[in-house]
Amino acid sequence: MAETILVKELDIKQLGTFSVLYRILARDIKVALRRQSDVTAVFFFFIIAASSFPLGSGADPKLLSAMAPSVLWVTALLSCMLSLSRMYASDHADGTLEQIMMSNQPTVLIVLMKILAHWVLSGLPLVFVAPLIGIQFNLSSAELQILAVSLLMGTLALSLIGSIGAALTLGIRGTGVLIAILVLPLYIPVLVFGAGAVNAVSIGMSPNGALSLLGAVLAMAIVFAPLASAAALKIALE
Amino acid sequence: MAETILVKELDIKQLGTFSVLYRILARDIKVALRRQSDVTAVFFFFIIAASSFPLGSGADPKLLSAMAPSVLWVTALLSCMLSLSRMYASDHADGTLEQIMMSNQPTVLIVLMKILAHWVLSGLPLVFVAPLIGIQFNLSSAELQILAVSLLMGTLALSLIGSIGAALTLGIRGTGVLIAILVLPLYIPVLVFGAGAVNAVSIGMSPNGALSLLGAVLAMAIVFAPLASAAALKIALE
Amino acid sequence: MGFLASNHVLTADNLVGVRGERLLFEKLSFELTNGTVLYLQGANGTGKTTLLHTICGLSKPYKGSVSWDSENIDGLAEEYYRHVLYIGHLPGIKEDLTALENLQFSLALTGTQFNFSQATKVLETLGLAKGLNLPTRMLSQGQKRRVALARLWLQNLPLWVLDEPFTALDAGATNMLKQKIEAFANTGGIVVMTTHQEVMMNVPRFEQLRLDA
Amino acid sequence: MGFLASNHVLTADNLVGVRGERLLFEKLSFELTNGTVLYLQGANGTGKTTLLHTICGLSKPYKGSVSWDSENIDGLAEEYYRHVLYIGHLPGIKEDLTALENLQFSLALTGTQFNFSQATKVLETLGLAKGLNLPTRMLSQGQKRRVALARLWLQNLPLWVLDEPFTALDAGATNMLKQKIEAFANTGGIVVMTTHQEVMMNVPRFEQLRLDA
Amino acid sequence: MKNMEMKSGFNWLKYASPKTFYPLAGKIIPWCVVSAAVLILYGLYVGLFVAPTDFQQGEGYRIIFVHVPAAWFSMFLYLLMALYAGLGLVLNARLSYMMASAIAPTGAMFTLVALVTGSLWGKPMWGAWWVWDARLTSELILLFLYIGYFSLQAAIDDKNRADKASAVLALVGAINVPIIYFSVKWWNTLHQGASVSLMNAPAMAAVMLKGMLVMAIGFWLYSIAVILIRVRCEILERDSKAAMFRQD
Ligand code: HEM
Ligand SMILES: Nc1ncnc2c1ncn2[C@@H]1O[C@H](COP(=O)(O)OP(=O)(O)OP(=O)(O)O)[C@@H](O)[C@H]1O
Ligand SMILES: Nc1ncnc2c1ncn2[C@@H]1O[C@H](COP(=O)(O)OP(=O)(O)OP(=O)(O)O)[C@@H](O)[C@H]1O
Ligand SMILES: [Mg+2]
Ligand SMILES: [Mg+2]
Repeated sequence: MAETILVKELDIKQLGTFSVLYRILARDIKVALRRQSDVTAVFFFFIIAASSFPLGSGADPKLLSAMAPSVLWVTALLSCMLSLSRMYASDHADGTLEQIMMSNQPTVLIVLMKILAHWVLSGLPLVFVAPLIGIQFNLSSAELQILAVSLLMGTLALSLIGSIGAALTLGIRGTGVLIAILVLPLYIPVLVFGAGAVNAVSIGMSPNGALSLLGAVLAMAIVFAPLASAAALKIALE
Repeated sequence: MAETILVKELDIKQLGTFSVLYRILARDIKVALRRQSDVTAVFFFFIIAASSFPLGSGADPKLLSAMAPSVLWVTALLSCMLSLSRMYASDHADGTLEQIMMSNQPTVLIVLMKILAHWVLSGLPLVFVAPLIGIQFNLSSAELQILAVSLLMGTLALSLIGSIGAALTLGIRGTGVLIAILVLPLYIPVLVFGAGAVNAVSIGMSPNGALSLLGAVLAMAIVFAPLASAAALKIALE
Repeated sequence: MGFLASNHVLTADNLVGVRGERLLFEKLSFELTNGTVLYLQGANGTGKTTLLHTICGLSKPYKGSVSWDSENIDGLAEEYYRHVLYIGHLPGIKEDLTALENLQFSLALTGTQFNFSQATKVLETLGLAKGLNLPTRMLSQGQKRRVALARLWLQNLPLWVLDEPFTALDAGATNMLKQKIEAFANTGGIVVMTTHQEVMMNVPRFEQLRLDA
Repeated sequence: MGFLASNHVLTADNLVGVRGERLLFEKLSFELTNGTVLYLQGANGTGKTTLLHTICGLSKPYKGSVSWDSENIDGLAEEYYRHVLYIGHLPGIKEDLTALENLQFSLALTGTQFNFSQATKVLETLGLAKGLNLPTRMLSQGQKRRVALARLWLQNLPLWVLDEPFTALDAGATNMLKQKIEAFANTGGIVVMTTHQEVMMNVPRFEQLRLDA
Repeated sequence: MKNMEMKSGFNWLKYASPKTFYPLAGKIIPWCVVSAAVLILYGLYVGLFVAPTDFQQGEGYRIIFVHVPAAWFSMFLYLLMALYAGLGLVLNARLSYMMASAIAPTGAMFTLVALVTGSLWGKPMWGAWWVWDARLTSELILLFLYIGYFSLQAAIDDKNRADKASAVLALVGAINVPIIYFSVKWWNTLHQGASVSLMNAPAMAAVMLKGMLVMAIGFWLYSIAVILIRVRCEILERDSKAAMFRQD
């Protein structure tokens, strides 16, 4: 074989915190885009699942538009949740997680990047399709608008909170369903305020109260979820 | 170390087809019971997801009982689907699937056993809880009865059809959501007839038509799903 | 000759192996009879695993055929698998089950009755006395491999296909396995195996095949 | 002495290792300075992997402590990881990414800038010229290991912790890796490693530690 | 004996090899493109200018000339795709798989066109973009089946495996299409169909029928052209990859 390369011949530069974090975000998104199916999948799951509710309940348009806020919000929540198991599992299975925990950057920051990547890939797209599906359920344009706003804030909170569940269930078989159980109760405030905002508009009230409570939940999640996830990851590796 | 044992000293007996198939069923159930979380998980997912619909849609009892058949059936469908990725994935990851394909029994029969195990662990429990949840949604006792019957037949069909999706997506990342996309359109007839039977009772009609169509779908699934799954598994291993 | 009721032949006829769009081996033919160990050699990525999969019927060859007792294995299907014991890169054990439970299942798949006391004895011989009732996830890398390899001591099949069986084994276990393979070939078994370690086996026929270009 | 700006010491002080309810090692103390290779030996399941995890701070020791330059690694956290390169049983590569993309990410985690042409050169040296742009899932077992090991050629960290680095490598690759480890120790690096193969290394200080009872 | 028959009897198998298929397809494509363009333009002319205005629906109904043929082809192409997929599995013919995967995008495109034109038409007709009617719903699910087919193919790197796995899916989906169609119809018995009372005026119907048939044949030729072009690209791509590997 060929000659050995010595480190001293190499030109090695150090990266700053920012570049390291950027790399982590970029890699997660790249992996997902590489298999385009992953990105499109959450998206289509949302569309397909939301469309199957009318199939289960004859086609009464009044019933449909009354069901719509809860159906769309619960479906968004389930779609985000479905993709949670992907958040750390593959890094754990192939040993990358050990590398991540042994990185020279604080684990909390790295975790935050992974959460952001998850949101960009699975939460954000829903903000854009949900209104389209809303049209099928005969929602008014005011309702559609608040639906999008509440999902924008809500899905980020879902990714943050979900990350804790994903980290806690790492390395455990049948993870998908177990995460669901851990995470669904934590998701309830997000659901109540998110769907609540849309319901408020439907009955002609102001959505501002529900939205600001949703904002408060989001703020708390931003502060605590990365800490809790980092701790859970450390435990999972021991 | 110790002495080598020769095969000729051993007392080796052959097993019949039936015992082999029984072992496969027994093992899958044993693995699941060993980590109890798996069995209870589908169960709790169903309960939590079904209960979150009322949270998303203020508490109007009329709306709730009108939503109930579709919500309960769609949730049952999603719970069964969530546990699909577990069906063959762990056998694939640890090499057991190669052993299964190299068994001296026809792959179709082995696949059928694995499907049965999946149904016993994830479909069957729903038949028992769904009526309990139905009470929360104000369903009448006639509706509850048909709900249970339609779920009994329907969940078996879901496990059968789902097996095809699980086998096709084997060894692919982000499987959970991909399975969902492949399988949900195939689930639609089961959903339409299953929820249709309950809806028929709600409006005072006979559910027999829907149930017998559900039976026909089930019969087709029993014939074709194991064949398709076995073919898909073979392809996944190549 | 030995414990096998009858004589067997494994034949490869003009095999061509392709992975992705890459040609790995071409016009590969051989015939293995009772007592032969075929030792596949070759650098990483030259197609050893691919060839073993082909011999097991897990992948179809691009061209050519594999026969068992002069019948194409495609046609034989389960009939062929009544004769083959394959242990690949992956150990094929469930981490949630104990060593004994894992063996019971593996044996059932090839239709062999599980005998609790025999299996216990074999696992003890293999140095797993302490781990018998632990879920295998609590075993070390090498101990997991030993559980997978225990099948070699418990089944009576005439063809063994082994992909790097010595991986993760310490010196003691390596030695036991080597002796086991020799004993098997001496009683008429056929073995196809790969390994990156140097091996020399004391068997009726020892054939080497290099897959390097 | 060598390329390292400063001298380092890795100290283990009275380590006790317990897995499940089983005592693996006890009162283990050592001190490794620049140029030392510590070669951990022991049968399967004697605690080699457990000890390496402890040295990396991935598991906490039951008792005792590990220090780097006389500071407990618990307190150092990321500061310590700026100095350690760990390659475990699992290769730590994403099967969907190519070899180059995987390396880029691994380097970023320890804060090293990725240099495309250097990485390409190293992968070519390691015999992966053909697979540079394939997702690593299409590589053979040994080729995947090579991708993981390429980090050794691309990073400049003073402590290497290697768990069975020779697994799945063919003779050529084994040899290259051995030379690389020797070169590293000779320029002042510290290495802690395990392997079931026999090794003798030509380095300033070669220490062996058996974990057998 | 069997082999002998194969050699003498089935001449068409010659065209099942990508090598002979490639130039043949190259010759067919230009003809299809030209005649598709001519027929579609003529069909649009008939639809937009020759056909008289409908007294009930005004000009809006003219969308039918695109909508109906697109809906026909969305279903027909799915079945055709499944047929090729099945042939691929049975004969293990690479060309068959390539045909199947080349048909999918066109099929999905027609499904989308039927959905979009339908809902554009639905707004003025029913006052809503979408109603959960049997026909509409089963068309939507057909789109999902196509999407499943794409997603599976995109998710598998190994071409060989992607071909076979998605072929299995296409076949299973094909069994399911009629089931969906009838299940949704059954479920929705109360709801009235979306039929338009065009057929009471026979004179008008003849023009309509002519327009739709011309459009349909145009769509058919268009599909052939696009599918063949896609298959040719696929052949080239797989060939160049193979060549790349053979070099080193
Ligand atoms: C998104 C909405 C729509 C979808 C998905 C859709 C779908 C379809 C499909 C699949 C067919 C072919 C069915 C068959 O041949 O049996 C069809 C035919 C047809 N559609 Fe639509 N459609 C939609 C909206 C509409 C609207 C709004 C109208 C007019 C009021 C309409 C009028 C027709 C007519 C006249 C035919 C031909 C009927 C026949 O040949 O039996 N469609 N549509
Ligand atoms: N899924 C796959 N798709 C495409 N190519 C593959 C795939 N798996 C393996 N290959 C390629 O096939 C070749 C042979 O792989 P194989 O696993 O048979 O090698 P091997 O001889 O067993 O190597 P090793 O000693 O590293 O185990 C490799 O060059 C690899 O790149
Ligand atoms: N998760 C776990 N829980 C409990 N015990 C464990 C766990 N993992 C390993 N063990 C036990 O700890 C002991 C040491 O395991 P370790 O992996 O450190 O061994 P090793 O020396 O690396 O062996 P090998 O050479 O096989 O890799 C083993 O006896 C094993 O049974
Ligand atoms: Mg190999
Ligand atoms: Mg170890």
